[in-house]
Amino acid sequence: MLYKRAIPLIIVFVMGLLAFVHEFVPHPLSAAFREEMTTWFRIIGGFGMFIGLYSLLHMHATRIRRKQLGWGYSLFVFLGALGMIVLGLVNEPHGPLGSAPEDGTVFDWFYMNVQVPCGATIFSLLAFFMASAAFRTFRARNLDAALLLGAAVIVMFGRIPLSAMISDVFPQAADVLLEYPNLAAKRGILLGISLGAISQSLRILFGIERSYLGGGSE
Amino acid sequence: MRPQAARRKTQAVSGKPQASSRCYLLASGLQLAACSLRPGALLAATLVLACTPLIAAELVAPEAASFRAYDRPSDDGNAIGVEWGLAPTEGEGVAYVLEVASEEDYRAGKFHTRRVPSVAAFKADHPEYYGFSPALKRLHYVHVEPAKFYRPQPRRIAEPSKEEQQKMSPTARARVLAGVAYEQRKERDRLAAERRRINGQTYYFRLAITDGRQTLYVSEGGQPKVVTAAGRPNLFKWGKANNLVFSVLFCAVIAGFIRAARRNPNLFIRKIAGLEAVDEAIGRATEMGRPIYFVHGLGGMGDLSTIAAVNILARVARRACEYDTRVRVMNNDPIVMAVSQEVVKQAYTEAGRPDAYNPDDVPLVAPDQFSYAAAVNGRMVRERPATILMMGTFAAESLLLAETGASTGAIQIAGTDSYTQLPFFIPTCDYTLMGEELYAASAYLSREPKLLGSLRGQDVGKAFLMIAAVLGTLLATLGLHWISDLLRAF
Amino acid sequence: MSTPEADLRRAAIARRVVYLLLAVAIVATTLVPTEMKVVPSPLSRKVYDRLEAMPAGSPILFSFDYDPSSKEELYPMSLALLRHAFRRGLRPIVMTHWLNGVGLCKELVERTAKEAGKESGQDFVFLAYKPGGSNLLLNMGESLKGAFDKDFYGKPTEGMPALKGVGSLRDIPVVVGIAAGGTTEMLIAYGRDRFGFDLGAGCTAVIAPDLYPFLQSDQLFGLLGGLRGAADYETLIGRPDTGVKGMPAQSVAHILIIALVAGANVYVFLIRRPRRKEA
Amino acid sequence: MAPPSQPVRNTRQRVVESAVLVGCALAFLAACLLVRWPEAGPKKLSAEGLGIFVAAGLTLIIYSFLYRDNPLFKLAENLYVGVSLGYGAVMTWYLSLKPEVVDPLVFAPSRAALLDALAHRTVPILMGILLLTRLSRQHGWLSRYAYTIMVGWGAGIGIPIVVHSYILKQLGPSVRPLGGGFWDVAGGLAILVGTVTVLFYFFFSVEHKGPGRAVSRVGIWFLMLAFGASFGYTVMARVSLLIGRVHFLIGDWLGLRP
Repeated sequence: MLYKRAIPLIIVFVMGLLAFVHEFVPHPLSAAFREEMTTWFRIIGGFGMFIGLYSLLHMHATRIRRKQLGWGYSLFVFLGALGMIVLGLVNEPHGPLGSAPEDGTVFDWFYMNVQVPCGATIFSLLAFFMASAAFRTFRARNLDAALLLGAAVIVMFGRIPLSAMISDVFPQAADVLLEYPNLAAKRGILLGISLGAISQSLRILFGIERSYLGGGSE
Repeated sequence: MRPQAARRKTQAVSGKPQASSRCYLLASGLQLAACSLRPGALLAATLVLACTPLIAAELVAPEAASFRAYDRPSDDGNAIGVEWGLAPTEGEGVAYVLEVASEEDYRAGKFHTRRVPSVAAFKADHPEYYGFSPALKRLHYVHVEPAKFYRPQPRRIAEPSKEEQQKMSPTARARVLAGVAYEQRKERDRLAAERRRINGQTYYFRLAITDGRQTLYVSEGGQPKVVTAAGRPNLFKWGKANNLVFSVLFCAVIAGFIRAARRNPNLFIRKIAGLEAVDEAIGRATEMGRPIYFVHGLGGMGDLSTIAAVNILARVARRACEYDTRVRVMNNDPIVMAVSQEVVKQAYTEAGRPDAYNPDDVPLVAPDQFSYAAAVNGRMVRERPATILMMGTFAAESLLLAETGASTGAIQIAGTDSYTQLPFFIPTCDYTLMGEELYAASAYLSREPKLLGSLRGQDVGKAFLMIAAVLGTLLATLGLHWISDLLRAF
Repeated sequence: MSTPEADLRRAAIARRVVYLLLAVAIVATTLVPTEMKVVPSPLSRKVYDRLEAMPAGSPILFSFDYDPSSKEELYPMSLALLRHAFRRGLRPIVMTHWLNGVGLCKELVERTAKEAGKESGQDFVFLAYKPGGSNLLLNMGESLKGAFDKDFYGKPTEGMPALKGVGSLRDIPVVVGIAAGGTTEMLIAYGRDRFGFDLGAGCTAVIAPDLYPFLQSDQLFGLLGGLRGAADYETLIGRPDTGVKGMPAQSVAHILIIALVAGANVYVFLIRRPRRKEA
Repeated sequence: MAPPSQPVRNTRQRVVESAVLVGCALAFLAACLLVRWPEAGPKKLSAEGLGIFVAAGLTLIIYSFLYRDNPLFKLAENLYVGVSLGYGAVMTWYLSLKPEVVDPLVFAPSRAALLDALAHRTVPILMGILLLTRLSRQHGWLSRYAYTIMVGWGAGIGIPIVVHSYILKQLGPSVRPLGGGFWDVAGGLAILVGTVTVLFYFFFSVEHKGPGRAVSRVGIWFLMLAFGASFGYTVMARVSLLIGRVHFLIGDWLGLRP
């Protein structure tokens, strides 16, 4: 158990303490320590990316192997991913060990004409869902919801150029709403979240919070 | 440490480098607390400044004793601080010329010069190093980085010309360019080390006051006064002292409350309005004899919001089982599903009805975001539950869920820490647990020391922030910048 | 109580009518060539003024942290900012913290550089992407050429004319972060507050209200909010493009949605509810 | 990804729908040819032109979801997920793993450069490999050593940075003197009252009764106005995305825009 649980927790505490203390020390050694550590994390980050990508592909692979619901579509995920990886590594002028694929390669063509339009369009669907929800379910059921919808209308009308043509009062109303009540409430929320973040960091340092460890058996 | 003595110690010509710089700083730090509390001292200082008459033409040098040089505190040792008192004859045309020389140049009598206008460069301009005491307004101050006067010589790195590069094959060219880049990086590191070495040496300073026509040296015993200093790396940034104190105190408060919560689980937490709304909604579902839907968010078991959702689920399941109403729990994460099944089974056994538990009531509906929302919507429309509870972390799909839920006429209660989705839950749901309310509900129900302690500890932090804001504004409006200076972040 | 199937069908029809209404509103306004005068908001003007005040040849770091999902909202303002930087003769250093945004960033830089006749490595440098997020910023704060030893095209950054005099983030006077997520807060805490550069922000309209506390505390010197921010900036640099062209449709869509929300609420509270009380 | 409610489909409806689908496909092809045809006969289809057709086709397929979730939509969505995955993997290789691991070690320009790279990079590369063990069931715990260092550093450096940038710097403007004209004082007071009441709303150690209840009510009003502003801006954001896609379809694909 020692090397599976105790030592990692000690590493977290020591590393956290060093990171905390070095923030207050102006000595060149502390700047060198920070540069070395951040260089490490920059390199480890690349491996971290692969874990994310691998686990996603693994999920789709098991879905295909077990013929679970919608496995046919997972096949397309696989085809899309493997196709892009092969095209990316072919990268004819430079080859896999040259610089990244540039304009005019088939890899770039697929990015510009498949990934970009799909990504942009899927997110634009939300405009339709919002319009229908606005009509069917956004009700000023109590004072709070009424205030919310009122402020929303002021901002929505104030931020379009059309309203400025009618009179300056609308953009100014939107600005006042954003620069006073919105600013005050968002600052209150930000302070609350920050205190929460500090207490979570503290719990991690002292090993009270261990959920991030994960990684197989206890 | 005798702060008063440190200030009056006159600096001998070849005195050892300014050893008392640390205690000087300490002195000004202590003075900050002492004199700014006494408004009287503030008034006295402004009076003295106001009534210094501007003597025409005749140039007078500042007082020799006030001309001093020392290592700048709270820095990496690359700068020397030089300060001197205000001269009676200061004004637009009048400027100071600071002369800097290294060991060899000083013996050869060669000095680098730096012009400082007499209306600028006050010591009070650098609170992160020297604090806020009003005395600093009556001292001129300049940072000097010797490496800017004595630049290290960069070495030329041979680079292949454009034509040579054309002739090489791509891989050869890449290798050569990488070699050149490596050499250049080594040269850059060498120069940086060289600059640190240069900054670390001892330097000699002389000061003169001039108005274009006359130049007058600050002299002591007929000779222009020479002071020496050397930059040294320091171990603590005094400007960040408030950050350190706040961090350590706040962490101590949190740790303290967590330990207290371990000993006494029913630490006080106020009633959470949202939980009453949940109980009423369960009552309504019982009257109408229709099921309750509990919809998990997208978070995994590690997220605070999912832990909160599971704690609330435990209470809902027990209460519903007592009123003999079915609870269906919608999941999108296998681990969260397993935990939820365990929680519901345990709640049913506690309520004395272990047989009522059916694993199909806690299904894994769909893995990813939009298909999860669509699948849950399909079930909601077909089964028309009386009450829908949505707890956890939500993203864009919150709109799809809330819209369909509302259109089936069910009572909806949402609880999420995703602040971007709250604007959509509030107008569609009957009650919404906002941000930290969700964590508070979870701590209120589970009485878990980690959650309870953090919540109460954070409350102490919030209390401090509230008081600091109100008191700070009040004092600042009255002209006392004590709190504003204390909270300054450098 | 009507049968679930009837409710179902009525809801489905109502939903699709609203979808159609929105689609028609936007398509019609896009087809009809209407000009709409855009009065730039004070916050957009502050970003413009800051770039105008920079001397020619000074380096400026652009961090385009978005991916295809927010391209329609953030690409127009990024285009206007880069055009302005090249016109001012600044030395843009372009990077992104979002892996899937590298292609968009590359196309944007190459397009504006070709438009302004600028050469990579000489007048600007495209560093593209490195993982690490806040750690990458801390690394760049100590040594920019250490963090990115090569640019996107594989050329070493050491000795590159575009990076002359730029050892680390401390040597860059102005940074502009275009964010679709939380990168603005990261640029403030791990960048601006430590290395002292002036930070301007552009972001999707979803995040804009959350950044106002940082504007008042001068941690941000200006903000471009959503497509309206892009329209403001295009008007300021006098090159109307997608941002300004989108404003008529934006106005019509907003009015439609306001009508939907207000109309539905008025119908429910003033018309239907009193009748239920009488029955 | 079915839309909110899934109407039950009988055979008659299935026939109508497939007819509509074929009709739409033909209309799409006709539009593509029409757009390219009039320019002095069938011009050779450039890669860029083909790209616009594919992009327009995918955009319309995804919008078909608004009518009903259909296999074409699921196909396009999963193809998108796959292509993004592939793009992410390739770019991670070219922009991170190759320049940080392969180039300095395998293609080191000189012995000194190689030794320098080994000195600075061996430990992080080993830790990166340790990180990969997380994928295996029984060796997963080895990955903890890489995680703990990163999580420890993040938590440790996070505390002073959050205190500095999100607490002290944000408190700065809250402790400024209330000065200037009436509106400046009123504005400053409004922000102070707003911040304090919102903080009090999220305060759980005191019962919200009597004065506490009034303060938290005011806090809720400020929160509602703030969420209203976010609501309005989010509508603006989503509408802009739709406008962008419509500009693409009408402008770049059909070339109708003036």
